[in-house]
Amino acid sequence: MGLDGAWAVAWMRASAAVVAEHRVELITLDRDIGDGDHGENLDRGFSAILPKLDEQPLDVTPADILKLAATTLISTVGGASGPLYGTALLKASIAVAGQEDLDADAVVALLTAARDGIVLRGKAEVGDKTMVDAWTPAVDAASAAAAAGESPARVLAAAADAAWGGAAATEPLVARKGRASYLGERAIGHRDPGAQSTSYLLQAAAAAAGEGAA
Amino acid sequence: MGLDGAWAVAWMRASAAVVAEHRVELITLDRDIGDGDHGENLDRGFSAILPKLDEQPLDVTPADILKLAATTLISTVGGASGPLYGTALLKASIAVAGQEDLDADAVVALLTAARDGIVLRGKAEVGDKTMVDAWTPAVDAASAAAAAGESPARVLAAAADAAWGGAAATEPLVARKGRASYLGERAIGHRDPGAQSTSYLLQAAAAAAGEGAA
Amino acid sequence: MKKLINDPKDVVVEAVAGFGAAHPDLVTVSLDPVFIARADAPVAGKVGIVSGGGSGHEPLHGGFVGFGMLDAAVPGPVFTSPTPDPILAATKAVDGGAGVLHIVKNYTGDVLNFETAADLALAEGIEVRSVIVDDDVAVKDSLYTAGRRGVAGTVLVEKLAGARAEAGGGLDEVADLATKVNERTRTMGVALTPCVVPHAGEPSFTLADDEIEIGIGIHGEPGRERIPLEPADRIVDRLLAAILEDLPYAPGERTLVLVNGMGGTPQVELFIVFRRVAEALAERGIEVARSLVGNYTTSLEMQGVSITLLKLDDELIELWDAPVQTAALRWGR
Amino acid sequence: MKKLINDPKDVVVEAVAGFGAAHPDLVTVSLDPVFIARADAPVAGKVGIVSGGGSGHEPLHGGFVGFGMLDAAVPGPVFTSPTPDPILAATKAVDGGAGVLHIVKNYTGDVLNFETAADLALAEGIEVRSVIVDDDVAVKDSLYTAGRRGVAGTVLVEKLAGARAEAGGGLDEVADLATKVNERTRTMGVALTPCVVPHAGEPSFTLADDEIEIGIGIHGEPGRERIPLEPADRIVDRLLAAILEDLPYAPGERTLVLVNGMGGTPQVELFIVFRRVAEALAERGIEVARSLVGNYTTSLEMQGVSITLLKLDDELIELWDAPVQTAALRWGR
Ligand SMILES: Nc1ncnc2c1ncn2[C@@H]1O[C@H](COP(=O)(O)OP(=O)(O)O)[C@@H](O)[C@H]1O
Ligand SMILES: Nc1ncnc2c1ncn2[C@@H]1O[C@H](COP(=O)(O)OP(=O)(O)O)[C@@H](O)[C@H]1O
Ligand SMILES: [Mg+2]
Ligand SMILES: [Mg+2]
Ligand SMILES: [Mg+2]
Ligand SMILES: [Mg+2]
Repeated sequence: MGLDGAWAVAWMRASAAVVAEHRVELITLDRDIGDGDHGENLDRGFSAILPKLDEQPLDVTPADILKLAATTLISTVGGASGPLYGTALLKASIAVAGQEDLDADAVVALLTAARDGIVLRGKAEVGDKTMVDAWTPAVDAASAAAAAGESPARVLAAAADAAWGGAAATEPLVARKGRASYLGERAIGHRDPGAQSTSYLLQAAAAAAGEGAA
Repeated sequence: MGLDGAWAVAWMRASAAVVAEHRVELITLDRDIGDGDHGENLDRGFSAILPKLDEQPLDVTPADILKLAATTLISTVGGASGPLYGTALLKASIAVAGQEDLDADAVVALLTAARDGIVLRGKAEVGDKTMVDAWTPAVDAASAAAAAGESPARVLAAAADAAWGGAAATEPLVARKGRASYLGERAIGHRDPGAQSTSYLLQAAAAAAGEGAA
Repeated sequence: MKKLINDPKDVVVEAVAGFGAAHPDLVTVSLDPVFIARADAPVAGKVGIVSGGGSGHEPLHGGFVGFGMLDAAVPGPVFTSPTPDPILAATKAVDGGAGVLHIVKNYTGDVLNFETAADLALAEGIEVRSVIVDDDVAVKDSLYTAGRRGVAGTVLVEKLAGARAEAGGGLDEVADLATKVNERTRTMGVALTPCVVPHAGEPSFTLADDEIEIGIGIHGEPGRERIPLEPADRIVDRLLAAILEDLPYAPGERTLVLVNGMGGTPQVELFIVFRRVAEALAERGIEVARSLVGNYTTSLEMQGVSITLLKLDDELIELWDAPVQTAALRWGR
Repeated sequence: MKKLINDPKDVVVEAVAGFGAAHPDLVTVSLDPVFIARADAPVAGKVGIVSGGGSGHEPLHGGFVGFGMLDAAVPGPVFTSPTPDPILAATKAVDGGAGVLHIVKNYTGDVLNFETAADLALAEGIEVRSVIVDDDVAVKDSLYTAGRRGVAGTVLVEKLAGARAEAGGGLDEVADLATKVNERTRTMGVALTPCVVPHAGEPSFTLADDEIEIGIGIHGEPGRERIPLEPADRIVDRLLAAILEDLPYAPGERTLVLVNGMGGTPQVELFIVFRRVAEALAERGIEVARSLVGNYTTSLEMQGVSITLLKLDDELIELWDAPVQTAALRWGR
């Protein structure tokens, strides 16, 4: 059974919930090595998505929801994470355009397109201590899970787990992109807020598909 | 034996010492019901008098020293206390002009002229919670002591004691002059810094004459 | 206490030296005695205008020295009135033969020291008139007290008297105009945080994390009452009520609004305050004909704001719009 | 946290509304989407100049909207870049047919959001060029990093590009001038205290009572290193050394000095700092040809200062002296 428009709606709802729940944590992480607004930015953006979800037709596709979320994030979040997450979801939407049910390969395509969108805009590489450090292991884990014949839900769960590991792995790094790059060595020991929020958003995706608790 | 120029010099030296010693206390009193600079203002003024005392001829009169102190205070203290103490010493100087040795009556005249100078400039009455509340009982006590035939030194000691009582008596008052007047009822419970410094200056005068410890 | 200073005793002299170096086209500074004068002082035939007082209120007064405003400013030590000597020196430096106006904020120290300086100037043949500014409605006025304080309204008196003098007004005319402005000006302030005088090294008072001081002065002296923090709009309404009770306006009357930052207030907050002032005055039918929002009369790093209303007429509007060229206020040239 | 605000979510909209009400002669404001435009925008035939970024840096950018400087400012939430929508709306509002220059401080968020807005504007037929300001020497630059931050030097870029546009310069000419100014501008700052973002309610970082943060940014982000408090002159020497190491001056070269307050710094301290800057530059034979001292690019109530040097030439001096009429910078008219 693939993931349909209802899943996408549930993902966005779960994302709004998980962001609201971890708002202060994300602010605190960002205060340590950035400017302390990451949780506020995402909370503003996902809160703006919520009311729009109620107005969706029953036959909405995942691509429709992803595009709606993308444009809403772009026009409400601001900062670095707004255009990055916005572009990610826009590219993801294009990658699964027209599909009503996403199978495991489609989920991998969605995640890959999202990650590539972030890299296109932000030009960060793995190891630069950004959200890319969560997205890239997530994409790799998702590919492996799909190749192993896992269900779309399990593919997302694998992605979420890998993202969490990727976020944790940002802690010892010096940052080369984003505000944390201004800190030099002083960024060492702190987790990147965007990598952390990425792992929450992927947890939300898996939970919306029935895997794991967001 | 009356009080000569050497006494006046000693008075000013003792004043500088006592003001420096109580600088922080006077600042704190002034912070409570004023702007927190009274100790700093007087310390600046009396410190400026000190080097000038070294240059005085041996036959200097009390009036000379008082005038020197007055003009120095006027040109270095600023604030309310600068012109008030400056005028006080200027008028005191005029009251004992030409005298080489001050007897008890001369001391009373000196103190009375000083107090009148303050009232002339500041227009405060007893009970307004200002330095006048220390000066007026001091003048009264000095008169009584002189009338009772006390020595000039004892006259000063009586004045200093009465000034101390007058300063303490400002605590329950609402202020009608100076910065403390802005506080209304909230000035109650605080001692007036200028009344307190007056009692220190008169203690210095008595100590310079050999009475009491400044 | 953390401050960008060297020796606390050198704060005023070094700041004045820096001010002179930053504005050589506008002012010349004297460091002993300390005063700031217009670069082209004395202006022959023009009434000279001198103001001054304790330092720590910048840009008051030095920032207002220049064409169309002050001829000289005399900064005392931080929060302490200057002594007569520099006031006299400044008065002599700007006397262009038409006499000199002293604009003095109503504090015992300022009044007494300017009084002595005026006497000394007179003795040297310079005609001096003094106008005392006492715009602060926080303090109850009475014949038997020190009276009200001079606070942010001083800026308006200096601007308008300066314009009248620049336009060729005689000494009495300029002094009378200053008196008129003072009579039509009312101010009320609030502090969120205290300030620290450099030589004292300790806050002037302490406020709890949720307390504000209503009716604050500009020297870190405590205010009229201490209340819990409220939303900005409610605080504004309180301050305005005190002002309008003291000097009522009829609907249709015009006012100049000065929203003055105490030094450490972020600019967004000043405009949030101004927004409500404009709204509340509109509700009462009072026309905001002119306005000024910014740090003009400060108390070092204090956070807070004061609101000043000046009741305008055609004459005052014309003088307000007249060109002014100073470090802190400039338009028309 | 004590602030003169109502709902933290309304800070920017209310402040912009207040700013518009205070300066109706200079600007018109849009509240949805939020931007501030010149009252006479669009100016036909003139290159439009738009800048923007997170709020909390006032007067940057709204205070610089007006004749001879910006055509529009786009304030985002406090310390957060605006989204593309208001940037696009402002770009359209000020397009007088000669194209629009975006002046963007070098932060990932600002760059990305302005980039998207520029793409959208292009799609609507408006020619846009963008210049990225990155004057902060505190951050080590490299091809592989986010690069340097744009800080107080932005004011100089805005003033000089604005003068070039007002004088009739074409889009490329104005953009090239902005690039030139940026290349000749270097800034280094220090913080004594942190600031509190309204929606966060907590200080951006904490400093001990005797610590200062060298190389501070303008968003309350931590700086380069933390050192014990020193006398002002020594701090100035540190900041200047970093600047001059990065862009050396030969004796006789001319500079514009901007001593910028971070918001909560008393004005006396800014002039104490300027005094030492002028002295230290004189020691090196560098001529301070122009200067500006005040709060121009702030971080809310942060106490601290930044020093900016712009290497001048005749062209830049002429553009600097050209008339400007904005809320925060005004001369010549
Ligand atoms: N160039 C980039 N590429 C990828 N991610 C980035 C880049 N720059 C910043 N980020 C991510 O954005 C996060 C910060 O987002 P946020 O705090 O919302 O924006 P801002 O930095 O503008 O305040 C960082 O933790 C990092 O993960
Ligand atoms: N009108 C007045 N008459 C007499 N004494 C006064 C008057 N005004 C103020 N004082 C005295 O001056 C003292 C304050 O002096 P000081 O703090 O040095 O000056 P300032 O008030 O200008 O800061 C008060 O405590 C009070 O005793
Ligand atoms: Mg951030
Ligand atoms: Mg005092
Ligand atoms: Mg004082
Ligand atoms: Mg941000």
